[in-house]
Amino acid sequence: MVMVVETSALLTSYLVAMFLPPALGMIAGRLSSGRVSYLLCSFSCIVGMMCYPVWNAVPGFTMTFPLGSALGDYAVDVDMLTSIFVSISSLVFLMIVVHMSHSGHGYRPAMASMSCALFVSCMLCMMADTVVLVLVAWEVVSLVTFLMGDDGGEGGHRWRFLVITHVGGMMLICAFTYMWLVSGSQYLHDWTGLGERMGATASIAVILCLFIGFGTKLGTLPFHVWMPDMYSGSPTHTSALLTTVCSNVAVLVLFKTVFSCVGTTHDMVVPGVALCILSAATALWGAMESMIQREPRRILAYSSMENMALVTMCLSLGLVFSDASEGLMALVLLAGLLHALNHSVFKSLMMLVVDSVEDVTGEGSIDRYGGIACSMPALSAVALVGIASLAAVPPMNGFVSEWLMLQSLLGTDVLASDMRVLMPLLVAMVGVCGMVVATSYARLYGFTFLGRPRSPGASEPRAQRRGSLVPLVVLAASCVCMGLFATPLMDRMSAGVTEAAGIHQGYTAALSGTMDPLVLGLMIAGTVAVLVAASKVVSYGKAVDDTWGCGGTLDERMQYSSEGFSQPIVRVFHPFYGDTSRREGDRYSTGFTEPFVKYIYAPAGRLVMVLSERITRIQTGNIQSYLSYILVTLVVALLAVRLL
Amino acid sequence: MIPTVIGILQAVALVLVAPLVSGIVSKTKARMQGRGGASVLQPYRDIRKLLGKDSTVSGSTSWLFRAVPFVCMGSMIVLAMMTPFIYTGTLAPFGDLVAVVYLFTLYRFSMVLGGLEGGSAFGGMGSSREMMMSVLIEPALLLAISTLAILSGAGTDMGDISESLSGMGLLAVGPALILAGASFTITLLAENARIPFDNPSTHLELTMVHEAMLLEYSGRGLAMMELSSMVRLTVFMAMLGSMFFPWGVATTAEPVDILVSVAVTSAKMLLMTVTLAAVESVLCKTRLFKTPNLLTASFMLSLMAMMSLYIL
Amino acid sequence: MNTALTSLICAMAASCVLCIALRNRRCIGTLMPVCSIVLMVLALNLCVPVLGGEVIDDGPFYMDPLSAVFMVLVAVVGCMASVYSRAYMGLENREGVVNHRELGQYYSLLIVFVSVMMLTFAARSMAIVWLGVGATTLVSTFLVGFYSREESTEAAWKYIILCSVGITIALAGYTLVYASTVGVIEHGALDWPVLMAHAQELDPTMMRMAMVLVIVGFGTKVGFVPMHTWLPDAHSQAPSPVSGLLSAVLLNCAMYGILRFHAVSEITVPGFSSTILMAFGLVSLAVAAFFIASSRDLKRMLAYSSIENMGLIALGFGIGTPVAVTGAVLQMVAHSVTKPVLFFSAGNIIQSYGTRDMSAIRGVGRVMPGTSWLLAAGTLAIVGAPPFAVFVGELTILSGMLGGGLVWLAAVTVVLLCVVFAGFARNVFPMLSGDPPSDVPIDGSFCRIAPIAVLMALSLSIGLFMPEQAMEWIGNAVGTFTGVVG
Amino acid sequence: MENAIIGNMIDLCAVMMLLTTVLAVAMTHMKPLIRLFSAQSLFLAVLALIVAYSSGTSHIYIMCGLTLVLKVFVMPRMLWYIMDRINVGREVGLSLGIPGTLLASGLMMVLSYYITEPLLATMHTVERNCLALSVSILLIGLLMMCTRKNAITETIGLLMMENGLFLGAVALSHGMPLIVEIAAFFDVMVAVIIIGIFAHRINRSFNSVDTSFLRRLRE
Repeated sequence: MVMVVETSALLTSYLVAMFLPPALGMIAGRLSSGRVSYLLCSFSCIVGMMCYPVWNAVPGFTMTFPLGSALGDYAVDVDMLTSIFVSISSLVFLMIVVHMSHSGHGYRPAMASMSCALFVSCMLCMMADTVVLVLVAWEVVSLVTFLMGDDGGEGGHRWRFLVITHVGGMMLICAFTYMWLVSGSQYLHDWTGLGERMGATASIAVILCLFIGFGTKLGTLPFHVWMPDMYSGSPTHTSALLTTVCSNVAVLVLFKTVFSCVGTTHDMVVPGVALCILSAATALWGAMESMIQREPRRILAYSSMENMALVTMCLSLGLVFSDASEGLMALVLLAGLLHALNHSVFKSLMMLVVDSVEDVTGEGSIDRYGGIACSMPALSAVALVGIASLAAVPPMNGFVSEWLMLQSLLGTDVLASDMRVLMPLLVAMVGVCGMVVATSYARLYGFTFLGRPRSPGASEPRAQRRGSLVPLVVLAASCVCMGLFATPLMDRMSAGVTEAAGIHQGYTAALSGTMDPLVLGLMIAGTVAVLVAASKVVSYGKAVDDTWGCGGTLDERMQYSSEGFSQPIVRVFHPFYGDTSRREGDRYSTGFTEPFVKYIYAPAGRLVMVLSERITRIQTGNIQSYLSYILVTLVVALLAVRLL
Repeated sequence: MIPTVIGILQAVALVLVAPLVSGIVSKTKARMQGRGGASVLQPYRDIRKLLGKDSTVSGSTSWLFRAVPFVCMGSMIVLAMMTPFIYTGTLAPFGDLVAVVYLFTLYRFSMVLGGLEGGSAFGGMGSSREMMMSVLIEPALLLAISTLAILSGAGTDMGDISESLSGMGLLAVGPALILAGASFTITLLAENARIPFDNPSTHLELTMVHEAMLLEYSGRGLAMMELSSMVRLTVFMAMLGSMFFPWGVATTAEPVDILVSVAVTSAKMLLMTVTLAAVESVLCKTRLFKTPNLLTASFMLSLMAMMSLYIL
Repeated sequence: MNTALTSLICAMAASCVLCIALRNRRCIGTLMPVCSIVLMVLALNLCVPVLGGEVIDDGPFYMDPLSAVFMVLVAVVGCMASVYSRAYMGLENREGVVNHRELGQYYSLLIVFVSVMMLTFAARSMAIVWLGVGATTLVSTFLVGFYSREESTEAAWKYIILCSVGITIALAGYTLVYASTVGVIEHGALDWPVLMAHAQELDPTMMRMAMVLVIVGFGTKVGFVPMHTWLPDAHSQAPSPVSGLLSAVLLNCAMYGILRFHAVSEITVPGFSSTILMAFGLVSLAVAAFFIASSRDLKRMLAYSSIENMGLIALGFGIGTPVAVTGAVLQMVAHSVTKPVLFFSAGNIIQSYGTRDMSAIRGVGRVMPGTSWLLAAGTLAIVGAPPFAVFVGELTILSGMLGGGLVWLAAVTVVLLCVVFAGFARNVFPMLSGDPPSDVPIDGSFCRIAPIAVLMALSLSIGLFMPEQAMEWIGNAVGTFTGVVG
Repeated sequence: MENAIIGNMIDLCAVMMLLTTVLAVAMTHMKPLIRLFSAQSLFLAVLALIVAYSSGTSHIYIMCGLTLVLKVFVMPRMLWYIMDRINVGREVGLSLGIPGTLLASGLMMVLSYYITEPLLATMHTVERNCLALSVSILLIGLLMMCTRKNAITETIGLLMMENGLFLGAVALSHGMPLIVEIAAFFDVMVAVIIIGIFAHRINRSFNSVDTSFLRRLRE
């Protein structure tokens, strides 16, 4: 009894420590120009990072809040997987907030209080145990990111984001409401295996709604169009939070609802394959698009789209495998969730790097950077870690999750033969995507940090604020650590996955290869270290000279341009990209318009407007016609009553 | 203990034999062109010479430029440890075929970044073309090796695949293996910047890919870059010889087996080297934008290999 | 007689008389809001026990939880509108748009308007309800046509003609209902409790026709498409406090008239009037969604949004399951609380910018940050984004649809709600950002913001935290409705 | 016998009301239109008197008196007064020609009979006719409002609708409760006054009471 009291007291104080400071921070936005809010938010982030240990220490991490809403209670229920997600997301959040408070943009009170709000809503959404909390928290995440996207401009990108995520939100509302009705309980923990009660058709519909609903936030085709504009139009920290923490929320809740609530009692192969193809197409699209963007944040936006598509691909493969092999299902789900976590770490690192670069140079296009590695070696080093993780180069963390993904794809001989055909295609897709994004990241890094400075801003970068490198270093270290010590992390997550999805086998059952990321990483590092050490032993002369310029002198305009860099791939894949040449006056350049905007969104918008104009004509302004509407309605209604 | 020693020895052997392979290719090519050619040991001499020289670096480069050769060399050495060459018991329980493919990515990635360092048009051009080709090479490579993994049914460990395939005997020879082998051969040429994809012996800006990225390196850096690319060629050959056609490779650490394996592997390597030289002499370098045709063919071959495995 | 009721009615009479008598004094600007606050307090005093389940059946008065919900809304929104009027009209007066005499007229009309609406909900006889609805039209016509501009005269004209026709048609419905009670009910044939008690015995054929007339008639006043045509004109031309009041509570008045008969007719002819309500609801929702998307005039857009919300409410009542009806009541409460936020903040903006054309308004966030935040929050609230009140209503109505097996209806509704969202987002958000014109006066007086903020806070708290008690009240209101229907 | 006579007389009055309505639709000038409205109201009053006499319901007498005073005398005077004040043209302002409107009115009548047919099973002949006539007057009144542009004409249309409604009320159920009737009268009175005020305003603004000028608010 005493134990129970203590447990609940611990939980209460933990949750209070997690949510009260940011709640105060929301209000205290203007105090000391936001510093107070930042501090409070950082404190809670640290508390949030301890979620996993607390979960370990406390059996049954559940709590119902004393306040209820019209639709039911607010309650949280943290399982193992959730606690891991909360911990890592909190870490990422903390780093972004710390960087935000140190960034050159100075303290922005509104941003401070809104990041508090975002923290609260993201964490609540991950931990939520009741329908209303999930939905409210989820939509508040959208709203807050929408507000944080304000960069003082016209804000077209923001409302596009808001509308698209609202469409997704509506789908989620429908799905959750339906499940609520079927289950008769507002508590998500009562929903386990709800699919059995819902029937096959309803389950499939709900799963599709969930995937597409969360997919709007993750950039699933064709709902990705807000991403590049939002990421490039908003303050970088907003984009960073959006692509990391918010995506984590989406992935986790999607996973929990699909695999824990709906479950896979019915045959999910067909919807799984459909979603898988959609995700694969999204991944390819994102990879290809990121190749030809010029703004670093757009590159990262499309890369987020690609990464998140890989995650949703894994989750949908989880559906496909659900019948055939539990081990494989555990493996592929683990791959997806781990990739989401890894992505949040390296993508936040890259976003912060981009912010720092933009900050010190005052430029916003990779064609105007260059040579920053010389002037800021430390920044370039952490950036390299981030880029390497993004490109899934061993021994970084990105590699581990891609390795798991490929492992799961290679173990697919358990499937029925007609589904097996899909797998080579997916392997090929992962390979192509991986290389295209690697090209894209090489381009991003190369043109940002290497070569000669291409603009005055890049040649004389401003000094960075003191301390702003710290979060970058921490994140870079996390990238390396999560890569090296992936096995323990995988084991814990796998326990969480199997627990949540009701799988009886661990991922190791399906793992056909032997690989130890730690040893591999150490081998690489060791070999390189030995080589370096060996070269130090025998010293030799070094001279510094100009780059060979075929006899002339080179200036910065003679470097390869970023457009030129991607040109060969654009030419090879020209049917995909279409005509990219643009002519402005007597200058030619390359440009790209989103075909989804051109062929889907714009016509849909026009259709609505045309319909609106047609309908608007009934408002003629003439009272006689208004009266005749009443007359006609009355007569028609009376006649209908008479006839029916 | 003994297997580990043999594993280390075969990795060392692989690295050491790499210049020789290059030398033999050059010599054979020269003979085919009716020239005497340099000695087969010339690459060793080149590397020794380069290692002893001072290096000159461009003023516009950063620390990364100097780090790249080490990373390239390091990744190739690690790769050498993972490749079954003479003996299937590699040092690679820490890595598998996926890791191999991604190690190639690491190598290429760092080389490309090194190429972008100099700030001249050449480096960028080389990097750009390299990436263009790799977009098609890499998936083909992944698929080809994956086909082997599935064909052998021995998981994704390179040594196990090799061992299992050699144990299967002629049963393993089927459409999947042939198609995957063909694909891998094309990949080998493309990956190692051989004709018809690239000309390793030219410095003409319109034709070169790989060399353009190395243009700014000198001295010790260049030595490591050259050596690592030689190792890469040898690793590919070793993979082709010991994984796609693994018969004769030692599956146990018995001295007899090892000796037999050394002999067989040497013969295989020699055959492949001469064939490579012959191919390079017969074919000519294609236009850059023609290369995707062949690369796509390789990609399709490997895809078909994997498909045939699933369907048949 | 119930003391709370008596005191409320006395207070109403007193404040009306007082305001009319003192209309030319300067103090009217303070007096009227004070009166409305007193009325609100008394109304709450009356309604809280009623919401708790106590039914007042007292001579000509009858109040059950359903009417109490309506009355509370009138009281609260009316009070806020009066307080806001003080700021709004004060500014109009200072700028010379209205003179003192008109100001006095405005306030006295406003208090009469609010009182009449309150009285309507306390009536026992449906005839009084009809009279109340008619009287609100008459009073509010002057408020709609308050600015003697050509457009406001036009709006007022359309308003009174169309609504008079509407209530005449409704009265025809009454005649039929009454005719069907001949021989069934001896006394008090149009009293709602009596009608409910005898609903089983009424003539179904007569009732069907009567319901058509009542729904079309009162529907004109509610703003069902295609009888809604007066609504955007009136809402856009009235002074903003009045627009808020019209949209938030006047439409409810007419809805109340329909609902009472709906409850009766659902017993007499089950499923008949609910079908009509659903049809009108869906059509209103659909058409209004497209109107919103293409609106250029800020207040007209808000007016169309009222039509859309009324459509949704009608859908909820039409579905008729307890969940759906709860949703409809919640939606009505939410709409009444949220819509004035929008109209009032629109009022601030329009006063400052001097235009209602949304494409001409830019940079509100810079010039009037308070209003801008409230408008943004109100916009999100009205389109049903959590955590605001409308979200709760919409979600409950949706779950009513899904629970009632009306999946296609739910799908169509969701699509239309998305169109509404997109329309609002497209129109409102550009106004808030950007560069404001140079000549916009920066005016942030307390009274201009405070009532809006109060309503917004109310909307937020309904959305986020609903005390058990309040939920029980809503449940009681629904119970008086579905208790007999289901 | 007596019942039959009374029934006939009620029928007659109702038909006369319809006739005046149809005639009103056919009018092109204001003066006869207002007279026709008076006549219609007069028939309503007579009908109410007969019903009151035959059924012995006392409050219908009150209604009869109110109709007589308000609708036969006061309202027409008021309309005259308004017309004088605002000095409108004497035309009713057609937006649909007389023949067209008449045809439409005929259609409305047919419709009314058709619509009310299911209700008739339980009724006497007199009531049957009155119900159908009441609905048709209602609809024709509305039709008149739809097709006439003059503000005053619209008002008359509204009043005629109201008359039709009272016809129904009196004939079907021997009147509504007194309070309803008084309320309705009151409402109509005030409505007409307010409409008058606004007609005046319209005239001031547009120098005409032709409502087709009121087309500024549209979208």
